[in-house]
Amino acid sequence: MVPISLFLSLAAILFCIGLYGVLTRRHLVIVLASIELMLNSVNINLVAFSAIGPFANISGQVFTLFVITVAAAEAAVGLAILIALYRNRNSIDVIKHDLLRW
Amino acid sequence: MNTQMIFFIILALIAIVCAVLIMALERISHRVVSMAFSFFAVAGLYFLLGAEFIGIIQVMVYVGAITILFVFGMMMTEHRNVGFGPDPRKGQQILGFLGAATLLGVLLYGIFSMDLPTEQPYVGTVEAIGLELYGHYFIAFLGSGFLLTSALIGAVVIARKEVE
Amino acid sequence: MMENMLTWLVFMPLIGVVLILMIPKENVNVIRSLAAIISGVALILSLIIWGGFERGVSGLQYATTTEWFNIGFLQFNYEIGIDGLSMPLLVLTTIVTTLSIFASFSIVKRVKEFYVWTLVLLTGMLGVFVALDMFLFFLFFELTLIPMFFLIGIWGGKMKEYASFKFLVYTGLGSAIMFMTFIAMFFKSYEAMNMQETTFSMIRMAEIFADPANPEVLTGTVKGAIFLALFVAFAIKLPVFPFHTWLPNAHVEAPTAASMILAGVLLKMGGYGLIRLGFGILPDQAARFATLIAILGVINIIYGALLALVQTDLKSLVAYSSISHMGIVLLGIASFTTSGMQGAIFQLVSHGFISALLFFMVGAIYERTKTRTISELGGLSKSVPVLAGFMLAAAMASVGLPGLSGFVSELLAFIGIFGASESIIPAATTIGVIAAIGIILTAAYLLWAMQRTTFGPMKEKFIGLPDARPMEYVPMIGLLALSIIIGVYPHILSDVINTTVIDIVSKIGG
Amino acid sequence: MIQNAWLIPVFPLIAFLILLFFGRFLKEKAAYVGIAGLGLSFIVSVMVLFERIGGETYTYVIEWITFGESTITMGYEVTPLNAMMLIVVTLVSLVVHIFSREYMHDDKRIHVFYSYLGLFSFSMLGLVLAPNVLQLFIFWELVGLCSFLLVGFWYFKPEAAAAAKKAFLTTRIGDVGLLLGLVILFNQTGSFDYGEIFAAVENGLINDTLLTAIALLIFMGAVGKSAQFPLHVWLPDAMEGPTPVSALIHAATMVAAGVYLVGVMYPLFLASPTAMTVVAYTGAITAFFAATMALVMTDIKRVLAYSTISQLGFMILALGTAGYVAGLFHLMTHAFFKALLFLGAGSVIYAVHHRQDIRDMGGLWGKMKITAVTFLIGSLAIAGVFPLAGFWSKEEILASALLNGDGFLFAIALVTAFMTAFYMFRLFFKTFTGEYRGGDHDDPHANDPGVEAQGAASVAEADNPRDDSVDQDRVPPAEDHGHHDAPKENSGFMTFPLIVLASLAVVAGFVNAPFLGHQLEGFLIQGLNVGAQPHGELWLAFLSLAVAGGGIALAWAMYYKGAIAEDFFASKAPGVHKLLINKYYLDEVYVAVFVRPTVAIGRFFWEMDKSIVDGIVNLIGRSTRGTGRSFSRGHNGQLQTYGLVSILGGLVVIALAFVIRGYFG
Repeated sequence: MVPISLFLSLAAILFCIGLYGVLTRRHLVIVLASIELMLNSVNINLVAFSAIGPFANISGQVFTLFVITVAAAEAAVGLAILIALYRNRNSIDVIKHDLLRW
Repeated sequence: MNTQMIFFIILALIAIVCAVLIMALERISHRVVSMAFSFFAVAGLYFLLGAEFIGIIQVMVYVGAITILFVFGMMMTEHRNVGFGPDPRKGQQILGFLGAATLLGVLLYGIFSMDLPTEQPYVGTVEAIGLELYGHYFIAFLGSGFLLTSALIGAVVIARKEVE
Repeated sequence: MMENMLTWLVFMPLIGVVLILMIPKENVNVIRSLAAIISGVALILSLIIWGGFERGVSGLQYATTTEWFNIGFLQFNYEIGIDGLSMPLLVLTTIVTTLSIFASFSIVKRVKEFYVWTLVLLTGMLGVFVALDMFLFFLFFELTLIPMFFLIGIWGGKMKEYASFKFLVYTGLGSAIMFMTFIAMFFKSYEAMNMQETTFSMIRMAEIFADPANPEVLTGTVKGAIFLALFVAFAIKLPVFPFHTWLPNAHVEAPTAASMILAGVLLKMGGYGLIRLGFGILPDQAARFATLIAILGVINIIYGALLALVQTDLKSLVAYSSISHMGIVLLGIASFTTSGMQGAIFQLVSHGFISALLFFMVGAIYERTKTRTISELGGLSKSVPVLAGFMLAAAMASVGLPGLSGFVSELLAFIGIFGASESIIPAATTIGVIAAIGIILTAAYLLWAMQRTTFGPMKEKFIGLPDARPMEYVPMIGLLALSIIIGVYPHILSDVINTTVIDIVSKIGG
Repeated sequence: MIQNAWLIPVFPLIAFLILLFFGRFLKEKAAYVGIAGLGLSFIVSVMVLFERIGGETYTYVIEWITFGESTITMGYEVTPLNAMMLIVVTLVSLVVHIFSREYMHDDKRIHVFYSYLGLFSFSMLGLVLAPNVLQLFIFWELVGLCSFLLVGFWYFKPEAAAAAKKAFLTTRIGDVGLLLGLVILFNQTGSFDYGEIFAAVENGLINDTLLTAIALLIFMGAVGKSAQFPLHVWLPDAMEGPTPVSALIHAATMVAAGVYLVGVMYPLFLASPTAMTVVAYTGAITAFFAATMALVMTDIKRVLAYSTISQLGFMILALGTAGYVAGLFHLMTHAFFKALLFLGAGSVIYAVHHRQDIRDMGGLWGKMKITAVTFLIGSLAIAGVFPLAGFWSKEEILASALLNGDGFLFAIALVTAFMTAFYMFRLFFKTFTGEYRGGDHDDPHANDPGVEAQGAASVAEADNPRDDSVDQDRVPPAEDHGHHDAPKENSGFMTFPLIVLASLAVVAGFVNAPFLGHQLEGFLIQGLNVGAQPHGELWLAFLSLAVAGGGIALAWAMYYKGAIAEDFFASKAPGVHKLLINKYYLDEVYVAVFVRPTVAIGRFFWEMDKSIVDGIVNLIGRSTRGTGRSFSRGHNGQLQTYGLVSILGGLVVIALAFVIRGYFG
């Protein structure tokens, strides 16, 4: 029997790798991929708690489904934006997109 | 050290290594492939936890749909360019790493300092999921349906070439 | 109708704003005449109020109180009314605004907006003078800020952005201080009444501060701090040295009509607030700080005059002269005598007319000669005799020539300061004598300016300039005539003011 | 009619208003409007005077302003003194109006000129009729305004503009003193009314120090207005105005207002011996200094201006030495003969085509008989020759100076009387006798600094501006009455006033002649407590005559006979001469001591205002904006940086939770 803390640790590691990617990668596709990774780590948590958590029940799995749905939608819209952005500004380097500047 | 543990370690290593490779590999296409493997490993973990339905969904959506989407996204943009040259934001890299590492430390500390009793795995059947989904979470289910629809239309509208 | 007269007067300009907004912006002449009509109606209303104002009666007139809204235990009332202090200022406001609308007919840029802002400003100014609820007072006070900001910022001169922002931020700071003080007063009075009563009413507040149920709360320190904060808030508006530096910028950059309103009415709100709130609610503290106020008044007089003496720009000379003249107001109110207080109110009114006229003249001359630099002007008596004549008359009024309104206020203020009781201002005579030097300096800078602008040989480039247009006669004659009327027969003003002045002064047994 | 005394100032006011609004359509006819207004005023004044001689003081007032319990009233009052003044003012003003009809007729702005004259007459008469000292002050300032306007009438001449400003400013200094005096007085007595003030003074309600201070402050006003030392500097410059104005305002009426003020406030002055002494010495010093400067001036109007200052000094001296009637008597006689002299000068100036330098004149006796004779009468009157007006009044002044017991004052008065006779006849001889020196228009003194003294070599800096400039408004004289024409007598408009004034200069003295029983004195002091009036003995009259005769004789010897060289004194004491020509350098001293430092202080404050006061304001603004800008540097638009910052911030929060609350452990 694998203890739940290992699942949680794995999720934490994946989450932090994803976070690191979001914060430092310059390729917009990779940034999006990192976000998916982070969502995934959340899913691991949900499923782990649903299966072997202190109050294990089915809700965690249902929520995982929702998260996956959202992730799919997010990936679709995100990539669409990415393509539009690339068409307009001819780059997908994060550094070059700083329109939020003051 | 039972079988489950061995499987867990193998799958976890695959997931972590592939995740690291997403960050570390040079070619963008390699990275996407690495991402697919990472997702695949996670699906394996779901099976390990007895959540077969979620595992299958994970394989279908992540490994199948989303990865394909990424490949399209990659192909329609700068997939030939390997890198953007040296990063001008040295501090960003270091601080990003430090921040993520510290967070990881905090999380691990939190996880291992928690007292979580390990119980018999609860096996969630598809039936149970179906009952919850179409019962208690029905509104949320409808909502996610709307979300997907609008995301579909939205993605089309956004990505479409602007015509005069 | 009669009892709601003040409300009609205050919100009439807003009706005008709505009407103007409905007119397409191309119809500039319709907009101009509509604005003139609206302000004219406001003027007539204010004159009816003036006529119906009972002389010799103490207390408020035309007073109305209605519940407005409440938040928890905070009760906000719509409480308005006038007395001898606000009555003249109300008429001053409508007159100066009406005449400045006439003076602004030459504006061609964004006409519609200009009159919308001017009318909003009119509502704000009128509201300040009638509001008796502190919250309402603050709202109207703020309402004057924004239109003036746009008037300077859009229709101003070269440095309009700097000037308008400085105006907004600086006087906005004053408003912020005022607001904080109001809140402090509110809670202190709440506490002083043993948490039994909440009020924003100035009248009630004065009663509470004079006779609190729990005197421990309102110690000298607390009241002193409140008074000083109020003083600073209004000193910025008046303006008092060293808070005056926004004024020259704002005046120099503002368009003529805005300068007229700014000098004619907006500055008066500072003096009015000081008397109404500072002296009305905290007379004992006002007496305590009377020496400080008198000294600041003298500094204002001398400092403003000295600075005016060395100005090279005619408009900034007039602006600094405003600072100098506002010193008289401080001097008058600090004396705590009926004559001094009345002199201060006279000065508010009279300076309203005179400075508006001066700014109008400077504007009219600038419009023709395209310069305000004193050394570049000259011989205007020859090229534009009518304008030069009115300019000279305005300067003389500003100098304080008897027969014009400025003299009456100076005389009363000086009688006041020399008659001030020893216990209130210890060295009143010295202060008065130093202030008198200001009169000489005033004559010096204005005559010097007149000598260099209207007198002297005619400059070649000014030959053939058009003299006053018919429309320009309206503000010129109107303002000068009012100054003469008040100067020749001040009784028409003093019988309105006197009772209120006696009330204010009697509060400290003076 | 005495109830209708208010009509007297109103007629000129109406004339002023008519000319103000319709003047430009009337052109030259404007003169008749003014003359008519003044004529009516004069008639009413005469009637009022006659009624007053046998009647009572009449007062009418209305409420002017109320503050607290105090009320200030305004109205009019006819007392003996102002009944006399009414006659003087309306008469002189009337003749000046008539004179100006001719003198100003080639000026395009003649209607403006007449409207100013009307306003002036109104103000001066209002001043005279004032029932209280505040109203007096109000009109006092208004006459100052008119003086300013009229001195600056030819405003396009820079000198005129400067002179107008100087006149207004200098008198303003005195006026501020006066205003302060009045304000303090009001606070002491609670009223501006003469009666109440004097009652308070008599009852000792005001302590002595304050009383002296008040008297001196009020006297400051008189010093400014009556051009007494040290505020006399404006009057000579005021000669830039048209000559009739000089005659009316700067000789006969307005400048006498200072003397009149001391006269109406006399009980106050009498109550303070210190103030009286100051008054007497100021008068004496002024009389002497002004006379010394009159000795060397070459501009005909400036000689007369200094003479006016000197004579006003005499009046002040008389008042300061308890000679109430003497001073006011001299005020009246002086008004007549000085107006005569100025108008005579005007007539001469007009005849010699607007030149004023007496070195360009000469030999006019034969050419303009009426002017010359009347001018001679005026000169004799001012010199104090029996039986002309000046003799009687000057003798009384000498008497009051002598009987006051201060030998110094008497000596100064005598010396000044001598100088008066000398400079007047120097002027007379230089102008009317000898050869005409102004025939060729090429200015014979073009390169001369404008000073008579050939002996004094270094007078280049002397400012004695000669004004040959042709006014812009003025049709060049050549076109109207022939520029190169020899001087000739002017028309009746100009000679009639001269004759009227000359006859008055002859007879006016008799109203207070001792052998007729001091009629004026009896009239003026009724109902007033001004002490016994000093009267000289017969020897004093002879002494006075001798002094006058001596002065005339010396002038005759120097400028007519040539027995003594004209530059005799100048060459003997060039330093003194230079000092006199430059008016004791007072103007320069004032500029250096008052004007420059004030402007310098103003500059300093301005710099301070810009750098420190406004600097602090801008510094606050700038530092706020700088802080904001430095923070906004972090907002570089990089989404990843924002994310990083929020992660780090979250970590900091967690760290704080660890440290402070000890969570997770």
